Amino acid sequence: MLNALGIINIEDSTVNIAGLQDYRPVSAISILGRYRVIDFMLSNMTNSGINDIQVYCPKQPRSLVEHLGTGLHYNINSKKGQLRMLFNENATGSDVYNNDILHFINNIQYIEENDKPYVIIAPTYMIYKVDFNDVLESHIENENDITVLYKSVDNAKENFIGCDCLTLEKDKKIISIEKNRGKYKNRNISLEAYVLSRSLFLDLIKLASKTSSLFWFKDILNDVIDEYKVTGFQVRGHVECVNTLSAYYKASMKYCNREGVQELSQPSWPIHTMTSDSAPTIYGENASVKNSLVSNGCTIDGSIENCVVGRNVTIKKGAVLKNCILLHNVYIAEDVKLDRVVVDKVAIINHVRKLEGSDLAPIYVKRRDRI
Amino acid sequence: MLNALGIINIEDSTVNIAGLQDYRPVSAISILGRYRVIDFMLSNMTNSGINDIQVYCPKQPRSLVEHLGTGLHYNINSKKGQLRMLFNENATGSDVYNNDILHFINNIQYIEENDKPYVIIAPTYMIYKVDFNDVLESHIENENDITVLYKSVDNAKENFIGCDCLTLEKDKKIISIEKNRGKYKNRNISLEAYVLSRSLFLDLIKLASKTSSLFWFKDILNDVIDEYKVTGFQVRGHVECVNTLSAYYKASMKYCNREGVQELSQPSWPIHTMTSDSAPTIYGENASVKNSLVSNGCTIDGSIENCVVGRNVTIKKGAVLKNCILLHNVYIAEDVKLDRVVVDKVAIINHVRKLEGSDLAPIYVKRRDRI
Amino acid sequence: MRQNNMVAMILAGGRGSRLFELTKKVAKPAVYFGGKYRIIDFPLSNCANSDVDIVGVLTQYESVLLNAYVAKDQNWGLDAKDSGVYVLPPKETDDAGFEKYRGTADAITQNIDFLDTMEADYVLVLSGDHIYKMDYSDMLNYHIKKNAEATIAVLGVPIKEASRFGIMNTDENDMIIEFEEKPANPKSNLASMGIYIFNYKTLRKYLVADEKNADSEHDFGKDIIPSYINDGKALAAYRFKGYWKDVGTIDSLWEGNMDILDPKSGLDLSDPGWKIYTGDINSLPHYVGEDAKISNSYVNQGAIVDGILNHSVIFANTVIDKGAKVTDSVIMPGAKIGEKAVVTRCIVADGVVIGPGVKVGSANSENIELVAKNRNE
Amino acid sequence: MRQNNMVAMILAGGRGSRLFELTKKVAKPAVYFGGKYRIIDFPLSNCANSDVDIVGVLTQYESVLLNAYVAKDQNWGLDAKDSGVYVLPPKETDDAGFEKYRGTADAITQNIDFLDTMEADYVLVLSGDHIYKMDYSDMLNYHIKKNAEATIAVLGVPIKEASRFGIMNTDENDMIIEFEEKPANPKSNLASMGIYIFNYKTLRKYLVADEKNADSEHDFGKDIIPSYINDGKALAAYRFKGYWKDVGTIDSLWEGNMDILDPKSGLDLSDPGWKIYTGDINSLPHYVGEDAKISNSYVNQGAIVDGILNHSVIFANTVIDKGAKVTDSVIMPGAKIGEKAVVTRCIVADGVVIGPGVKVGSANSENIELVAKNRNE
Repeated sequence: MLNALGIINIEDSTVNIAGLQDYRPVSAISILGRYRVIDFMLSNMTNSGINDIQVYCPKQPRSLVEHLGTGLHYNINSKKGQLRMLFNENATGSDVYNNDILHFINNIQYIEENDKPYVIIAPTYMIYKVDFNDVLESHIENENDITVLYKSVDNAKENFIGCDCLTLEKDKKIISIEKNRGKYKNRNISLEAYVLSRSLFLDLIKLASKTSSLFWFKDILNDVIDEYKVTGFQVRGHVECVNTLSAYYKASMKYCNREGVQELSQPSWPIHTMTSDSAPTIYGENASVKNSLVSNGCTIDGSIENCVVGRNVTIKKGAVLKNCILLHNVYIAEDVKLDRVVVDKVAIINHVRKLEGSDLAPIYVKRRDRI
Repeated sequence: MLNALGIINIEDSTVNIAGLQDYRPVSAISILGRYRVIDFMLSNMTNSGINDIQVYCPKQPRSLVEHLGTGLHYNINSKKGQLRMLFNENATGSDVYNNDILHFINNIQYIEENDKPYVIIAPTYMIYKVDFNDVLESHIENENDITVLYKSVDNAKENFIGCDCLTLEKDKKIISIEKNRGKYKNRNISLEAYVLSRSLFLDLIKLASKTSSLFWFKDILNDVIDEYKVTGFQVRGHVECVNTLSAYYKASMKYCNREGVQELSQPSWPIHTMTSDSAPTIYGENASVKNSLVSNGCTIDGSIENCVVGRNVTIKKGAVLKNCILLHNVYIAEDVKLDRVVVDKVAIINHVRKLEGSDLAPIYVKRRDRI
Repeated sequence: MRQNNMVAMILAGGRGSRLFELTKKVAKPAVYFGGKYRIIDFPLSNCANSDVDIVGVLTQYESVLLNAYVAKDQNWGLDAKDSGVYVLPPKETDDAGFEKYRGTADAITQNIDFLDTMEADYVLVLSGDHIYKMDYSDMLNYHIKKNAEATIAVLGVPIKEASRFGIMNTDENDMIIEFEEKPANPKSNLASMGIYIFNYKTLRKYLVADEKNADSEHDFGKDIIPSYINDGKALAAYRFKGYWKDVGTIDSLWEGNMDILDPKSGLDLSDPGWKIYTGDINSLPHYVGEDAKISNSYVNQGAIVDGILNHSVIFANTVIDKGAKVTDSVIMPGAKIGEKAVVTRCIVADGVVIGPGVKVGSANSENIELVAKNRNE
Repeated sequence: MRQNNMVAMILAGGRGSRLFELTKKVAKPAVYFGGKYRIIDFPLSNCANSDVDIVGVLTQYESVLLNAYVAKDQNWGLDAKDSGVYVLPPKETDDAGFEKYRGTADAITQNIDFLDTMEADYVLVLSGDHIYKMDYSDMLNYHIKKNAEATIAVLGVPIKEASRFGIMNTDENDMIIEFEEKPANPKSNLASMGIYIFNYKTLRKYLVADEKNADSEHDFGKDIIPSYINDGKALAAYRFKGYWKDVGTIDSLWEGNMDILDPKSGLDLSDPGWKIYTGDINSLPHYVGEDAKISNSYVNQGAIVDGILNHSVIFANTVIDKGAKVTDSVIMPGAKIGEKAVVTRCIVADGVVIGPGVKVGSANSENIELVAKNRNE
């Protein structure tokens, strides 16, 4: 057991997955056919042995409540451990005030009463693999006050826009934090994941709340950066930031190939999720499939290429789909042609014969739409 | 399996359990030491074989989400069955609009997509035992459009204030519904629990929503009472209505005796709840206990009489409690004297030496208070 | 608390010797079926879907894996408070020796304690090795309506094949008047499916008596049912219509898998109202590569398909490499078919590796080939 | 996925014959303890609290109830995806006969398949009949730090009692150099608690060798540990401090229960950080009537107490009627003590009814009386 409280944080308004986010929080968005965005960070936590996790829920919690259940499928012991969902029960009417600090303050007793010495906080929209045992070990060894996970990237002009980036000294002490506005290629992107003692965490959220009712945790961190030993911890391997529809689209496509599949299929680091008990997928006489990830329960008799297909999708004969992401229970009628389209769940594409988006602006078809 | 969708409804503003209700919905209020109010209606449903249940959640859902989990402890099959929590995700700012109809409309797809022919709707704040198999059988045999559960009572002057009462014809057809304002002793109190076909239910909530945005389901029922065959079904046995603090207090006391305990301890009709795995209660040298219900995990060295004691309560030597209800984790220091007091969870009574309420106005001590 | 407490007892002790190497490591009920499942998922899912919440699984032969598998009762949603899947091995009792189950009836007799503990009103006896979907709650309602002491599910078989089965001869009310095991001249075409509902109270008496009967083989078909008939107990036949298959041989196991690909077979695993549940695995959706061609096939999550599939059933975590050609075959979990290998009319057992270019099976074979060992040439 | 996968194996086959009638119907590990629990809840809860997620329970004797009880792994929170409590009865294998466990080591040997399937790195061997709270993850960390092949938990006992135990003689680093079973002249006071951690890879080799050794009793203490010592394998002693009790006799079972009432005993079941979990029951809080007097007692939910309790432990669903007097006693689930009955220094077994006015036990008895049958006079 890792002796830390895991906290799954909400994200701020820099994250805006147009369309998909209208119906559920980012954490509950379907990704790669059978996962939700939150599965990656939750699996990081439970695979690291964290057994006590608080998930802060934004509005529209239904899908998240159902997906998480009591956490058995993430390997959380149902007696000794706890996957606790915390709501912003005294939310204010104006969304601008509903920041992470207000969520924490509204639930502070559950943080105060916890008995773990450390907290590990992370949002869900950054997708990567990390063993928090390594992070906590380094945090303790270096005698950090706060450890900030980051990733050095060379594509910050087009990606990670709006994310925090870190200026590091040689010993990885963080001396300043600024927003990535896409000016430079090379950046140390903050993953907004932090390790610190529970007592310092409590101090900081109280301080943030006193300082400004618009402050997020990352704002108070920036404020106190000179007062504490705040150090970066670089994550190995590949980081995807799912903060816009096109970033979501690109991230999905990145894993849609044999290397991507193998990267996520390591038996030593499973990605846990809630199963839907769908039967295997049936391919008909006329199916033609290339370079695609296909979930269970589908009936495919059309042609797909470079697609990520959710469960229980039907693709009829003559349909031709390229570079598409279909969420579950989508129905594509005969002879429909789609390219670079993201189709939300339970949508039916029947009468529209052709849709074509672009990598930067994939077309989004709404949940339960009939077009 | 009973072929009906169970719906646990929210209650309107006639229900106001002063104090307790500030911190959680009525359904999540502790009662009789180890239960929550919702346990009684949920147990009615699952003991009747209903395996598919929607719980409509008011604001502040945390405690309810934790208490219900995925429903395993209510005997809901976790694959074939479902205990689904539905939130008023597009609630309006003004509470007056957040009626049950708006909840249903905001989640109408989950009612529409259900495959059960009937719905059984009930609120939680009426506590009684009913086998819904009997109700559904009578509903079908009598060819009712809507069956309304009720109870003939002779104490409606002091109890059930604000509840609906029914005027029945001989064949139990309901010809009118009015509010109980405490004018008459004898009344047929509506338990606000209804059986009807799912399609009629859908029609009625759509009609209600069109008719007035302030309508509750019971309002539309009153509107259409002449158009449908609406029939009463009388519940046998004892009904408690927990709609005020004093009604909550009285209901608790009603069960705090050997007959009350035996009434609720029938092996054929268990009341299911979430266990907290507390150890048995330990009584010290100086304990004196009379006519009380005592939950597990307590340490009792004082004197209690006619009390309902939640789990993990500590009562020190010399304390004297009469006619009190203590929620869990309450601490009563030495020599404190209490009479007719309801103490909310985690409160500590230390410095106040004496509190005395009355049956009609028991004193309420706030959650986490230190007095 | 249910009024009609029916406890299911699945006889899962079969050695399944006609499945050869597939049952070397696991008991027959744990053998894989249908791209995703194990055979025992069918009776277990039927129980879950029929609201039969308490299931005993009677095992004996080489059953570590089977025991561990069925113990995860949440796989079938049977983990609610008063539900459960219980592994019931033959037991040592206080006064008797330690012995294995001597027959189907003895298996239940040895677990009378269990049925008493679970307060059974009815006992549903099932076999662990048949593929079918049946609502046992319908059968129970029928049993109650018929006022029967026991009800036996029967299937109409072609009369010329009837002499291969246990045949129930019934009166005009479908009450059983005679039972004939593999009759030379069958009088009826109603074959017993080995699915029984008994009133437990009466059954208990018969089992206790049967245990003491030295001449008994302790078998339901041979001993208990004939005793009921002799004693004039009301025995109802419950006619089942729908897909049912005993997958006890390599050929019939293959046929069952192929039936999924045939919409006319009546075996539909995708009905959302009657799901077949199984153990969850951690794997991505299946990945279909650049060079794949798939038609008429059934593919589970976690597979990587870069070859050519035709009329085949592919389980999880398999790899069908580039240029490999899999036709009319069943590829069980974790098997790998190398580049340009050709697999025709085979069942490739779990974990087996077929090397690049290797050919197994033949389009004209009389029987299906079971490939249970790696093949490098 | 855990890096250090430690699988617990609880030896729960004990016949517990010195508990007499209490073990007529249930195996010793299923015997009630502490107002709410069964003995086996202690090792199972220790596992859950120590993050040991996979537990095999090795049963053999009259175990229907024990098997059904431990199968509900959610009782201990061990129902997460990769967790589980697995009932492991003696098994029939493909080539060997059907035999019961011959010794503690044989019990593990017969389940090598299970340990292989669960991919154990470490095996934690536990006994199913001791009352204690221990963090096995601390013991594992110690084992790893000591670089040991096996680690044995030991308890300091008064040296004059040491000859009743298996004694570990250690060097200055607490590495075990000698093991003596019940030595006449003990050299140390470190008694084995029967709790072992083994590196599975090495243990597997020793078990396979031991199985073939005709002279072996297939016992950890008598055979496996001495072999390890002979071969110079690193064996560490892990000193345990805290409450520990073998409750193998009626007197010691009673003492264990009474220890809960004594704050000085060190047995605290109310620590929220280390709960003992057990099967949930449907019952109200306990009800204390108008005429009750309770002091120095431990009372579980579902009890109805209208009599006088003094220094006693009362389980669920018991009734202590008006005027009844229960002193220095343990009243197990469902037992009823009639009006004005007097119960002194007794264990009243579950479901037993003591009639009105009946007196059982005595304040001056040498031994605790076990009341296992109804008493009407």
